[in-house]
Amino acid sequence: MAYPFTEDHDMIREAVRGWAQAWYDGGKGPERVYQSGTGFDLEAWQALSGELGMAGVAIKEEYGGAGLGDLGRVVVMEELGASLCSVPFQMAGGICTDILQKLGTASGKSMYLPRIASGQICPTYVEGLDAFSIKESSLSGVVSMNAYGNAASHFLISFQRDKKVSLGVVMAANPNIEVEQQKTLDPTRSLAKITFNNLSLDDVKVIGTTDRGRLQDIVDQSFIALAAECVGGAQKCLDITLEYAGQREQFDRPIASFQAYKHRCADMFIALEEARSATYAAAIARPDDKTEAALIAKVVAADAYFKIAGDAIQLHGGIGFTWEYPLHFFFKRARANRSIFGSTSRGYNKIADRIFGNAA
Amino acid sequence: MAYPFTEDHDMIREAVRGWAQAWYDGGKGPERVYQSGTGFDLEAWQALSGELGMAGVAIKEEYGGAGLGDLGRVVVMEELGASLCSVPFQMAGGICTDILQKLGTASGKSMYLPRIASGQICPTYVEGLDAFSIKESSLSGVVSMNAYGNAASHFLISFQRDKKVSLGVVMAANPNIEVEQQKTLDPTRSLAKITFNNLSLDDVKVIGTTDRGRLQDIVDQSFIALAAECVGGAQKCLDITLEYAGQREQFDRPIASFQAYKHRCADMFIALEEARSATYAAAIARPDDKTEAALIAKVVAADAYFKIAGDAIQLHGGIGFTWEYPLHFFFKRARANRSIFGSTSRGYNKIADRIFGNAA
Amino acid sequence: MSGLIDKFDTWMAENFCGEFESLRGRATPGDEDIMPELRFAWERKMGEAGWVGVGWPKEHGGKGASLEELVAFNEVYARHGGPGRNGHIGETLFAPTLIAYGTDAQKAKYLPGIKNGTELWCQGYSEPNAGSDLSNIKTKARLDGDEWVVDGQKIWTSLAMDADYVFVIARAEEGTVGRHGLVFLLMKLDQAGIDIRPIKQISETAEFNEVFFDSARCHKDDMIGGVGDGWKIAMALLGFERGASTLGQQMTFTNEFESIVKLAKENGAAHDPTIRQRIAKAYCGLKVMRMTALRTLEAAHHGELSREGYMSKIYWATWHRDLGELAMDVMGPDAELLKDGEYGMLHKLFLFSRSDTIYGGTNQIQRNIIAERALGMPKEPRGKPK
Amino acid sequence: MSGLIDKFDTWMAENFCGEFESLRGRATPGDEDIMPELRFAWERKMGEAGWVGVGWPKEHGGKGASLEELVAFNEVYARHGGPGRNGHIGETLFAPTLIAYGTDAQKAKYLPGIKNGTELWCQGYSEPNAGSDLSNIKTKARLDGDEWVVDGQKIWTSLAMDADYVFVIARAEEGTVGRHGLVFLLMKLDQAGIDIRPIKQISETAEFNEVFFDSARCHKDDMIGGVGDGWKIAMALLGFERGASTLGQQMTFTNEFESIVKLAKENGAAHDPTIRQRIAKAYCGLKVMRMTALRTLEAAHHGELSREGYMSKIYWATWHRDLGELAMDVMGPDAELLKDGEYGMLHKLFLFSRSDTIYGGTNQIQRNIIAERALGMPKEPRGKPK
Repeated sequence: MAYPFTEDHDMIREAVRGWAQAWYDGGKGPERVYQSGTGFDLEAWQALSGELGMAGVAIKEEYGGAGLGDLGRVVVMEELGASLCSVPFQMAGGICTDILQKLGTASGKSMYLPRIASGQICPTYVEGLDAFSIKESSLSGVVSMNAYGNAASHFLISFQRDKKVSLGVVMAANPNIEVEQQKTLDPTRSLAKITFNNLSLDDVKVIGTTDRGRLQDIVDQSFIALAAECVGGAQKCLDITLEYAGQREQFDRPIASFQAYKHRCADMFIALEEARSATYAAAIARPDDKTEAALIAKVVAADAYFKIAGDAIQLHGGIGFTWEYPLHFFFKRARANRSIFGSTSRGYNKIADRIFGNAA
Repeated sequence: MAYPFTEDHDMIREAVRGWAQAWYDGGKGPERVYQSGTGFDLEAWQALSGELGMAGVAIKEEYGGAGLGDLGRVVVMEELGASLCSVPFQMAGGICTDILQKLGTASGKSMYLPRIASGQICPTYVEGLDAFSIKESSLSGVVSMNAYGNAASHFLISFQRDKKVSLGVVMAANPNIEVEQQKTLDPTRSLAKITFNNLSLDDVKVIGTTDRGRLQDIVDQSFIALAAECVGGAQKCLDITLEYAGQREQFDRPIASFQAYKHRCADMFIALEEARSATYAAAIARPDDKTEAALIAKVVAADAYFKIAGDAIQLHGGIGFTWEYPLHFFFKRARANRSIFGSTSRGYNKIADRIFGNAA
Repeated sequence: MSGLIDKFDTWMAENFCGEFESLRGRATPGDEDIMPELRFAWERKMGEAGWVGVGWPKEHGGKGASLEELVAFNEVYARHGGPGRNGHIGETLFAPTLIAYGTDAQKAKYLPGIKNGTELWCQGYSEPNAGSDLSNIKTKARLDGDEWVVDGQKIWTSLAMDADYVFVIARAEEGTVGRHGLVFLLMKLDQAGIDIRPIKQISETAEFNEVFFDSARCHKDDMIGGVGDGWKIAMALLGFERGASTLGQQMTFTNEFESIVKLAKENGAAHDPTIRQRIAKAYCGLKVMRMTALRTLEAAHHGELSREGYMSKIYWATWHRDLGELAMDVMGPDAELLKDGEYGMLHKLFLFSRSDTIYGGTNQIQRNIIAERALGMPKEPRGKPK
Repeated sequence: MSGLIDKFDTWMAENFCGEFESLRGRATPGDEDIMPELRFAWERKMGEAGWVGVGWPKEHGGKGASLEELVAFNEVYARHGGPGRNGHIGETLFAPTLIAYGTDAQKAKYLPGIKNGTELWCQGYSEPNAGSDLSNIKTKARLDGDEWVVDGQKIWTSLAMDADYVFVIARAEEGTVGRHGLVFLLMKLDQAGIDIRPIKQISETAEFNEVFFDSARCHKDDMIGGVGDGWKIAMALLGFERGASTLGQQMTFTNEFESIVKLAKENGAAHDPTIRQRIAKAYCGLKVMRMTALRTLEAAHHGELSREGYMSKIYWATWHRDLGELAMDVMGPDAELLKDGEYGMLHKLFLFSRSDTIYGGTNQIQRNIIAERALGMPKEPRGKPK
């Protein structure tokens, strides 16, 4: 039990780790998802949300969740990251949960949160503030690169209406919604183009209203889960590398004994622990500091994951860049996490804006 | 004789190297300049320009120079860089020579070039296009950070007049010119604030007119000499480090045998040769390509020098950051060369502007 | 521009067209397993017209082109969008080695096929457990009458699937270690004892292969040098790799770079100051590589191995890997989506370039080599750690 | 905020003023040799008011402050612009070691002087030929009756010129090598056998010193632990260095960072996109350091040495060195000119921070330590290279 976690967190970590590593199975899990072409594993999601009951790890107990907050979610995402398990936890148990819990009406919460927690429904979040237009009570627009959009049972949408931001839930199986899976560099997390074609607002259950700034804060705070996925993936890349380095010999010595190799691993460790500190700091940050801490966690962890996954390939030599060896899946996820929800460069710009009070 | 040099270049290299290293004397040369507080060594300049006759290395033979062009100047600057010799060669034999040779009138050339070549006069260049104002035939303005301004016998000035750029020479010993040495981080190359106080234009010998773009090209091309200084200094830092590493033992081995140490030296070597290639490419570039090649040489060589000088300190351990050991002088020069004539960041921006045709 | 280059310019304009159009700018690293038949045809066309081996000495069927002409030749080829050459291992690596170390009979047997673009070569160096340690060769060769019989396995053999021949380093004297007892053999790939299996890479393509030798054979006259000369000849060949063969590569790099600049102008990334700085740095790297190659080649021309030559592999590999990352960042938010068309190549560049810093000696091995050979630093202790 | 912190806040407002004003924000790394007398007075003032050793257990005269309180304490100190403390080696490194390993008599003898701010300590670890290899101690100690007699030389001893005592690692058993046979001695600096010579650094300042021991003496009761325990105790002390003492340091870093941000706003560097990105990264590093320290300290509180603790030295040192470079780039073209006043410190930061990655174990040694202790990788072969 290491700070800042409690015994409750350790228990779920143990449960999810065993399950996720069994799914990973030395890389066979991601390969199976690649072969399926769907970028998503329905059975795995049913197991994680159903049998393990993890979809609601951050949902309050009154709504059927575990009530373990950001730290609980961090635990789950670390383990999912370490296994590359293709499940929409981050969407359903992450951002959708947060929008509902923090911005939803009482009825919205009680209608959807228990069903998310039990795994009955699986929403993804579709941000339409600038993409959607409303004409005569029907909504149209296109959103690209929606993570796990092809796995969603519902869409939680945000749209601009009467100078307010409305939040609503709509079933994915709607004749006016078209979901098209996109071809992605990372084959183990699907992205989808979602087209709303004169969707009747009657089909949308409004679960709250808010303003742009508040919504953006919640979206930014959901980066904590993404950062944790990076930490988990990076840790796994380092573990794989250390194991390989201890076995492989060159010049009559295990390569783990070469100083340059050791120093490179030390640098990976530093980047990893840097990412871990940034992520945990965000998870325990006070509400006023959380958005900034989450922005920091995202850029630091995404940079670290990309560096560590790339280094892991390099330190494996030839086998590192073969398809058969699983490192490339991590590398592709790491690359994807650098650009999803905005590039790290944009992330640093946002942090700079805060430091300078948008001075520049 | 290594490409792109000829035997003539090798001969002057040998002469300057022996002299400059004797001046350097294991670091005693720079320390003496530091102690003097002047940032300039008059005797050394008299020797280099007089006895060795190097001030005119790039001046055409018809004006009493050696006619060895940019490559000749590169040779001299490399050796001056390797010794940190505090002489205004780069000013007199560099940019002033180029402005005169490339933009000067016939009378301007014949009046000043032979005297520069022989070491009789020592001009520095003062760019006043935006700093100077002219009122009733007299010129006023302030220019800061003029390299070796306190060592100059003359100032070659450029100023805006009647929509043209005028080039002129004025004696430093003029009652309307005030030269004030500035306190600098790098103690072995002086900078001066030069104030022109109603300087009568009658005191200015006009040696040519040009336009801004053409003048800027010549100024930019003078970066080649600065880049060569960086190459020479960086080479010396690497040499000092390799010598130290071969002698010093830790954990019962010469530190030069540690792989991490070797790899760091290899990286220094790569940066050094990168700088060398960029510098030599600029020296032999065709006229149309020279400005761009010089901009590249400046940023690549300045970055390399700073990195290598910093690494050299690091690889020396504790002794590296003592005053007694001469590396800090190189480190300070390297830092100065990053910002003199514009930062490397600005340099990359200028290169980008060329690539994108000022698109952004 | 010399007459030779003018002629080549004209020839490219007249001949790189029609069916060959679909190869324009293709078959670059990460894309080398495409359209093999059409590329064989292109090699033959180049060969028939006398454009293979222009840098070889005239007495060996070349045009004795000067260094400047070779540079210009490659620039012209790239400007016309000429595809990656699957004949380049034979032309720029093997042939110069053969000319330097082969017998007259060997030259007569092998140079014409290379020159005509009809016989392609690949390189049998790396082994599964040797990694970057070339002296740790395990593949065995034994003399059986007039023939060498070879058993073992090579790996990371690029373009083996397209090649007719492989040059193999094998251990002829059992019990020798390291650089001793090696032979340099020339073997036909199309024989019962050789099995080629492509390796699927991170990029989903497969230009690298495993090559298995199970009593594979070649005539004893197909050995370059004598028993024990294998190391020396292998190293000489790597010297050629550092030299002239980089010229063509740099042209590929230039085309990739320009494609990224074009994309940045189109999608607005050109307005991002950090992207601009990185593009400027990449451009500086291109210029540095060109000058470093000229310095190395001029020295080689005078029979010297210059120190800066040791840096060329790690420099281009690292530059190219960084270019791949830059390409992704220039693509911006869209980088995750695979594309067809003009910029589809950039994903392959990004992924495949991860192997650049590994094959042909990892960056780590390159740093060892620089430290020990260019800087004269001591070797490390060998053997088990305490 | 706890009552303790409120009290300290009030006390700082009422007492850090008057003659002490000139110390505001001073005596940071690179500036530690200034105004010694005034700083002694400040230490005494802190001590008299009971603000030295607030984190020590109450039974040893401390206030038993919690980790959160210690963090807040340091934040309050920094917010008031409190100067670098020349008592921190005694308070945060030596005292916790003494509390853990010392006898009651030793504690009674030495803790009060530290607590009162009247006795300052320095650290006698590094030696001229040991470099980063602490096990290679050459300084000798031999027992002469009731006294240890010490001969040898220490180097890079910060603040020795201000200190009253030095704790010294010396080799008591001749013929031992490495970690064996070492003793940990407490010695008065003001004696005939000890000579202190300041080392002028790159920054023209001299906070480091050489300390020469020529038959220097201390009583045999002034040894912590027994003969052979020196290594263990020295390492324990380094553990404290990694922990609580970083809290104060981070506050210094925060002040430096904020000074750079202020300058960037004033001189327009805040409009440079690449500068903005670097400032954002530096800010992230500050936050990371804070959380890493909390993780390490929480683990230490439970008696564990957490793996992430191994990264703290290299992380802060590298961050601080980069901050120095950033400071220069924020200054822009003017960076070359030395300044007085508010931003005059930034040059010292730039220069002095080059030593951060060297003293207290170079970055290279830190990477060895991380690889071997945090990652369990094998040690390298020792001994002469072949």
